[in-house]
Amino acid sequence: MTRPMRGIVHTLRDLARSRPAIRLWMGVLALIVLVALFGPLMAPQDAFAINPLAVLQGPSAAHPLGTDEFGRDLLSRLLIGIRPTMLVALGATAIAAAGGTTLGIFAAYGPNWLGTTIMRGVDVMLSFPPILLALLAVGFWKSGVSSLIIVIGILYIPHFARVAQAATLQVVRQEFIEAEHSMGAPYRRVVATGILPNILSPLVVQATLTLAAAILLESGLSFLGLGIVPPEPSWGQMIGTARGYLGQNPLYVLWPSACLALTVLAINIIGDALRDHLDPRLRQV
Amino acid sequence: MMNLLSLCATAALSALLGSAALAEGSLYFGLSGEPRTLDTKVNAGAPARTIRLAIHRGLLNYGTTGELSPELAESFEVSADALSYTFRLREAKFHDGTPVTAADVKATLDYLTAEASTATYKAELSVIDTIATPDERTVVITLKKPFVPFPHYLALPESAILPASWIAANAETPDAAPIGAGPFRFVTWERGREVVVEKFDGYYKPGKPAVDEIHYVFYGDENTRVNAIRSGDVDIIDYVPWKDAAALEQDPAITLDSVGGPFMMLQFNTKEGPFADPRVRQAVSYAIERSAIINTAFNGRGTPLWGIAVPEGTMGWSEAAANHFSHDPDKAKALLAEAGYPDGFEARLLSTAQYGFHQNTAIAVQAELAKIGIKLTLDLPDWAGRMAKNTAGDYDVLVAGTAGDITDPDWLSNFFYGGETLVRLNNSAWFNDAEINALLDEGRTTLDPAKRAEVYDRFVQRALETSPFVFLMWRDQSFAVRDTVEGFKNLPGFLTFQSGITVEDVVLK
Amino acid sequence: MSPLIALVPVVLRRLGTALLQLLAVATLVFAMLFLLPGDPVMILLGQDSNPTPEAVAALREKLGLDRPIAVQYLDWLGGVLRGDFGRSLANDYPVAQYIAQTLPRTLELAVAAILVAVVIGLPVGIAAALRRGTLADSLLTSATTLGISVPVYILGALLILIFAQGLNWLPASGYTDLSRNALEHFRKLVLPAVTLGLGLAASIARMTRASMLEILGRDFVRTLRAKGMGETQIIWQHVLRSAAIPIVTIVGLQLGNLLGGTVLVEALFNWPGLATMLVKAVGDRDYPMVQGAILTIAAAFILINLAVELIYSLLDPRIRRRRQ
Amino acid sequence: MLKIEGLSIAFRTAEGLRPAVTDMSFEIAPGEILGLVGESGSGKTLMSLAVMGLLPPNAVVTAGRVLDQGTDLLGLPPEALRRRRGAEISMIFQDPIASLDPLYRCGDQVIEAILLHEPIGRRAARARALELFERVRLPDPARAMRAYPHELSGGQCQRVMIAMAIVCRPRIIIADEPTTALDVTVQRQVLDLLRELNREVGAAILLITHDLGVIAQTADRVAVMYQGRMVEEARTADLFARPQQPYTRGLIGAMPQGRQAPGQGLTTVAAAAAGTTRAIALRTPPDPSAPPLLEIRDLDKSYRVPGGLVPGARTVRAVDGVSLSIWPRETLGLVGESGCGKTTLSRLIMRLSEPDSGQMLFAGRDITHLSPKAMVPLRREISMVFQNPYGSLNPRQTVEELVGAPLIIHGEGDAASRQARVARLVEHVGLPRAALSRYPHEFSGGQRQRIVIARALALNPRLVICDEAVSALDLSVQAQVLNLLADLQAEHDLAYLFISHDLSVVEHVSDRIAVMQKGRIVETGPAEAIFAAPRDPYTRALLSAVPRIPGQSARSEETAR
Repeated sequence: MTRPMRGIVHTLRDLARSRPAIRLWMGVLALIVLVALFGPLMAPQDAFAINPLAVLQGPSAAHPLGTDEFGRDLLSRLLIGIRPTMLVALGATAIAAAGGTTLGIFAAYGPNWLGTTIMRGVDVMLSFPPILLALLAVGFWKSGVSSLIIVIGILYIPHFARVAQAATLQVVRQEFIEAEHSMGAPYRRVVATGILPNILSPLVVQATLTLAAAILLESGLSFLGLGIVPPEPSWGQMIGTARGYLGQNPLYVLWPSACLALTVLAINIIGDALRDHLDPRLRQV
Repeated sequence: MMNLLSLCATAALSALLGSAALAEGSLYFGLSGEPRTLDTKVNAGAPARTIRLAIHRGLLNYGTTGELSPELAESFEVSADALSYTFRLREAKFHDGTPVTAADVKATLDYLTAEASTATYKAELSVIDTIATPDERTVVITLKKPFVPFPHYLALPESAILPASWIAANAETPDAAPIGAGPFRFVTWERGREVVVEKFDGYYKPGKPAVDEIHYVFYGDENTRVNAIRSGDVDIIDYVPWKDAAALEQDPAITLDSVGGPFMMLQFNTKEGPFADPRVRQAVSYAIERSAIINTAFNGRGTPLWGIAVPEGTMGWSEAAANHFSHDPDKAKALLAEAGYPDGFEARLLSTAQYGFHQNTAIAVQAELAKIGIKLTLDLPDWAGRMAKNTAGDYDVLVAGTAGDITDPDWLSNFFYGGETLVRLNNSAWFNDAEINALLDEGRTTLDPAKRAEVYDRFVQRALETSPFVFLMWRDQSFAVRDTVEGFKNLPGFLTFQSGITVEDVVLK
Repeated sequence: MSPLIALVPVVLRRLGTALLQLLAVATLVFAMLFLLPGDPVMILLGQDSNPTPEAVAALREKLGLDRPIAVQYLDWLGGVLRGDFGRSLANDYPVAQYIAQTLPRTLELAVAAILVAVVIGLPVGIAAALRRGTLADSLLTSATTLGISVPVYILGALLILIFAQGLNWLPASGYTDLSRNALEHFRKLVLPAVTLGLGLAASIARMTRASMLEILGRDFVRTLRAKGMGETQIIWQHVLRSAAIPIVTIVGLQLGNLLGGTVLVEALFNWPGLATMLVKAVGDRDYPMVQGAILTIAAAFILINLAVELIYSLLDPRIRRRRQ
Repeated sequence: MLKIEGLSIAFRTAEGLRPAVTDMSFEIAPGEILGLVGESGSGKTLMSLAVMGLLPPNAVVTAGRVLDQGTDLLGLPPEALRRRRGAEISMIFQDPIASLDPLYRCGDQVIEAILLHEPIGRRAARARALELFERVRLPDPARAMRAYPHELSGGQCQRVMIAMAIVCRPRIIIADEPTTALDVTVQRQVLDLLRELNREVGAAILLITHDLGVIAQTADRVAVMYQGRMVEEARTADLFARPQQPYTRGLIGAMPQGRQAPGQGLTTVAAAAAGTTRAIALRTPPDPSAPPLLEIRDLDKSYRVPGGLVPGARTVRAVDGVSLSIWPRETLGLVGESGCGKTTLSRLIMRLSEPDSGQMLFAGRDITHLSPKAMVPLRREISMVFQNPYGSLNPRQTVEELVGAPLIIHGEGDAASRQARVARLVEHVGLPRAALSRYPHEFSGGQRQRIVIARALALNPRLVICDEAVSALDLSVQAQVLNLLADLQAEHDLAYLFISHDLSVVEHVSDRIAVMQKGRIVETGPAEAIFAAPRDPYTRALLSAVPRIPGQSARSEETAR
């Protein structure tokens, strides 16, 4: 796996070199990741300390971004709230990528009947609206980071499976796969060295899309009260709650919304650039 | 493309016209949810009651003052032994034009108490022994044993009188189009959207109702509900979210009608874990600063409760009992230590993510109890999930918010009467205290008000000792009413959920 | 042979597959529902009282919930095959009727949203593609990226704040029957449709741009230029027609996704559609309602996808031939 | 008529202008066909696009003029230039199917071209288009009018393109590799058509190609381009008879002409520049009395082709009763046009797909139904060189990994010995040692094919199947690879199954030749015999279609000198 990782790092470096504007967004994303890693250390105050005497205040010296309905410090909650969001997004994307890629490769490289079965199953899963499936699934599991990761991860498996299947079909048609077979290479080797590294770029692009979608889905579920269990904050949940306090403290909804939109924006922009970068047709024109 | 253009044109035109009322004489009532059913015998929640109180009337109901008011019964008499009740019916008509007769009353009560009945108040009404109908307008009900709160149970919306013919036709299909003797006639129930009722000209109160029709529109989301009244989509909303109360108060076109009535409390699993010990439950009561909940989950709109949720001025209330507890973390810690938990413990707190105030109460309680070392993890399923766990006793602590059903102190039975079965919504799981059960039984059957008051004083003392609940606060319960509406009234105390009856007085300006 | 007639066997075969898919969906939903904690009976029996265990048992028997799950499933499936979706556990109302009332509203919202999306997204995408690499392109592209990055509920809340409460131009929420008051009906449709449509417009614009660029790079465009055709005619007569194929696909897919994807917007605007009904039914553990609703959504999704494929093959003569 | 003066074109890059065409000058007279020949990347297509005013946005003309009857086309406003395109200058492209709009009927596309430039009614335009379709000899012109491009063959599409190009009687026609995507017999027809029309219409044709044979057969004069510059211009016959420049000489020498003489390789550009010839190793000739290495008996393979929307699939017999034998150290050439079943046959031999019936014996052993596992050891004996050196190398692996792959798969030796062997192999095929750690995209096509050959030789096979192994390479590179293959055959006693559609190449390398048509072998025999006296009519048609360059003897004289 070190080679694909190195490949990704190289690609990102090339990308940053060829498009200066992307560097800015990579910086934004790096900052967000940094906050996700060290947010709890950066939080100026206890994000869970309730202060009934200072609820829904605007920005002040004590609370640079103001307070929420429990009088908790919004800045601290914002800094902490990114972590479950990112954990869910990354975890779900990892599950979706692993599961979907495996299924997709089997569907395209395995026997015909298996491919048909897998792709029909994928169609079935796609015909469920994701948020409703999540609604049901989160309902019978305990809500929380781990179940969200699993549920959202499973939800996006079909998307990855489709991408992986299409990409694998293209790769399998190429002569170097034929060459491997003609040398007597076992399937294991063909998948590991022939297929996987060569379908990586569409998968990376799909991963950025899934990452963004998972963040939005997590926030949507949290918005419906099915996401992260309070008092643990997450951005989506903060937005959902803050929507009710638009009248009392308009900035309350602004901070998490802006942060969320910025994160998704950064991921989407980098994803777009990656796609352009990895797709030689688009690079030429 | 054309569609969008016409949309834009529509929007622009409407902007010019402003949002005028849709039809003269129509009242739009925004409800906090869609009733699952309009079946009269089941208490299906506040929205269902609100609609049913427009369609149905009982022998008695709670009137605008909060007192029992004679409705289909002009008057009633109680025999000296309190076993026989004689009701005198007034001249009233059902919506199908037939008169309300003694036979209808008998049929209704038989229907509610039938063996297979799923009526919510079947147990209470089953105290009825016989029903006699000496003439068309007279009903004599004999009880098996004295039951002082009996008229109160008859006054509940669930005891509304139905036509005998309707019962004969629809006993098995209670969701059939309802027919009652109330001020409004049922028109349609468009699922997912609204129930429409229209003025019933044959209503027995002269000059009422003054409104041609009422649309009960369902707004499950509280923010949407508030938006609806602020933008004039509806005229009244129930269950005003506490966080929006202040803003609605400031709105010149809207009046906020608030009463203190329902209360918030914690229920406990009294069989397993630390909370089986009354001292731990008392420690919880001492540990929670009530204002922390009121100010955060209810935006300051409530009154602290430091004893048992007995309303002031009713039996069982006393200054001392009402201030039995106080915010005293040291005492709470001492009690914990006494119970064998000097360093606190971990437990589960069940609430629901579906209703903001339930969830926020849980968050505040969690924060408060953390201060004495009780670490609670929140369990926040949806309402149905919470109900299932509640009735299965699958919790350590549970946030509950409710009100008594009737204004008679017997409402306490519903909460404190113990038993071995678990299908109990409002009781702390497995709580069963013989002394409390005996006192509740005594209270029901004691005729003399002075003696009865004494019984309830003793009950309150015992309840404080055993503390199966920790009462947190009286919460304000509000309706928001646009100024075009006159005559709607939020009934005081527990009756706030029956305020829907006052739509018969509503006049639109 | 007319292409439409030639498609009949394909459609029939696809419909057969669709039925199998629906069966899988139904089974999956049924299994998930019974794993969901919560008991419909407890909810049915009322709010503020303590039902007796006998009453609980009686109601359970009456609703048939005491039977083995497999029996309940087969029973339900048999009903569905006969076109009977069963009745709501809560109030005995026919599920099919519920769906008949709510589905058109969701469809209306979805179609209106798509219209908004196409009307905004298509010109933006074309404009961006034709100005590739210019400042206008990067501005438009950034705007579309922003469009898909903002959660729909933030957008919706913002629109309510501005247009309903601030300017008081449009109602914040609700639904009025077309027959009762057409003007009011459309006034109430505007905000939810725009809220949903803006996000979609962003993805349609991106798709249009990418598709246009792809086609512009094809060999035949060079031929058209060599023929002496002007750029405008090349774009409108040839490039757009080729680019339309993937765009039609994405619009169709979005319509399919929208049927279940309106949940948040329906909640936000109190739009009494299928999604609202479904969420409520889940809350009430009203099993027949949930199954009916999800089955309907899945069926609509599959049908729309099928329709998209057919349109696709009608648009593209190559696929008409190539597909099995 | 058309006069190019000092034309220079450059690409705009981040590092500044990178010249692609430098100081090109030539002219074409009406009725004349000027062949512009050059290898890939020589700038010939860019030049033609400049004439049409269709340069890609990142290319600019840095100097020069393009004069059409005295008007500098480069200076015309876009609208004026547009009006000339199609009417006065038209163009024919390489890939005819991709060059037509897939969504419009062929007839409509031609009608559209007429209506763009002439004020006549649609009905008249339709009549004219139909007439043209007849003139370019499309079979069933009425059907072709209604057909979508994908419903016609490549050759038919090219006729449509030609019809479209001549429809407004242009004075100049630019044909950019018009026959490269076509089979040789079709190529012949298209070229004949071009010539014929040229005579009728009297246009000046600029014929751009990499194929010297096509030039020789069609052009009146030839201009040779190399690295963006024009190296030589002459009348066609003169050029082939007396090439002046070393590059031209190398190019002509690199063309396979007739049988390979023992020990004598093809001339390469480098060799021509150095004035030397390239010798190849002498090999031990095959022994026809020995048992054959590979023997194929009555092999059948058919597969189902989906029949479009119409229900029911067609069955295509891709390999139909094929019998062949290959002896050790022998080269068997398998020749046939695209879709004749050559590749299916090679896949069957490699056991990459299963035959329906028949038998295959390798070194006397029946391998027809060996299990994949039992087949593994045999894969050391047979290896394969593929057509597309871009596609047959995994782009994510280094040369060391690529060439070492067979060793790893067959568990040959330890890491150190493998490394040493890979290094030797790489050197053996003429690549520098430094190549080991690089990735395929860092190499040119010819170098990549060397990597493929190194990989094929890694396990010392006895039989190498070369499936269109040199078809994708430029002429000069093709010569190098053919020379390399010959060297390796001598050194390792290899037998080759050499599959190609290019008759000159097959003739050059093969001892014996099998001609395949529609899944069947129509003729087999020694190479000389087949080329001297083809018996089968298909073989004859094939041979007559091959473009020959005049003065074949000139080449031999040149190299012999």
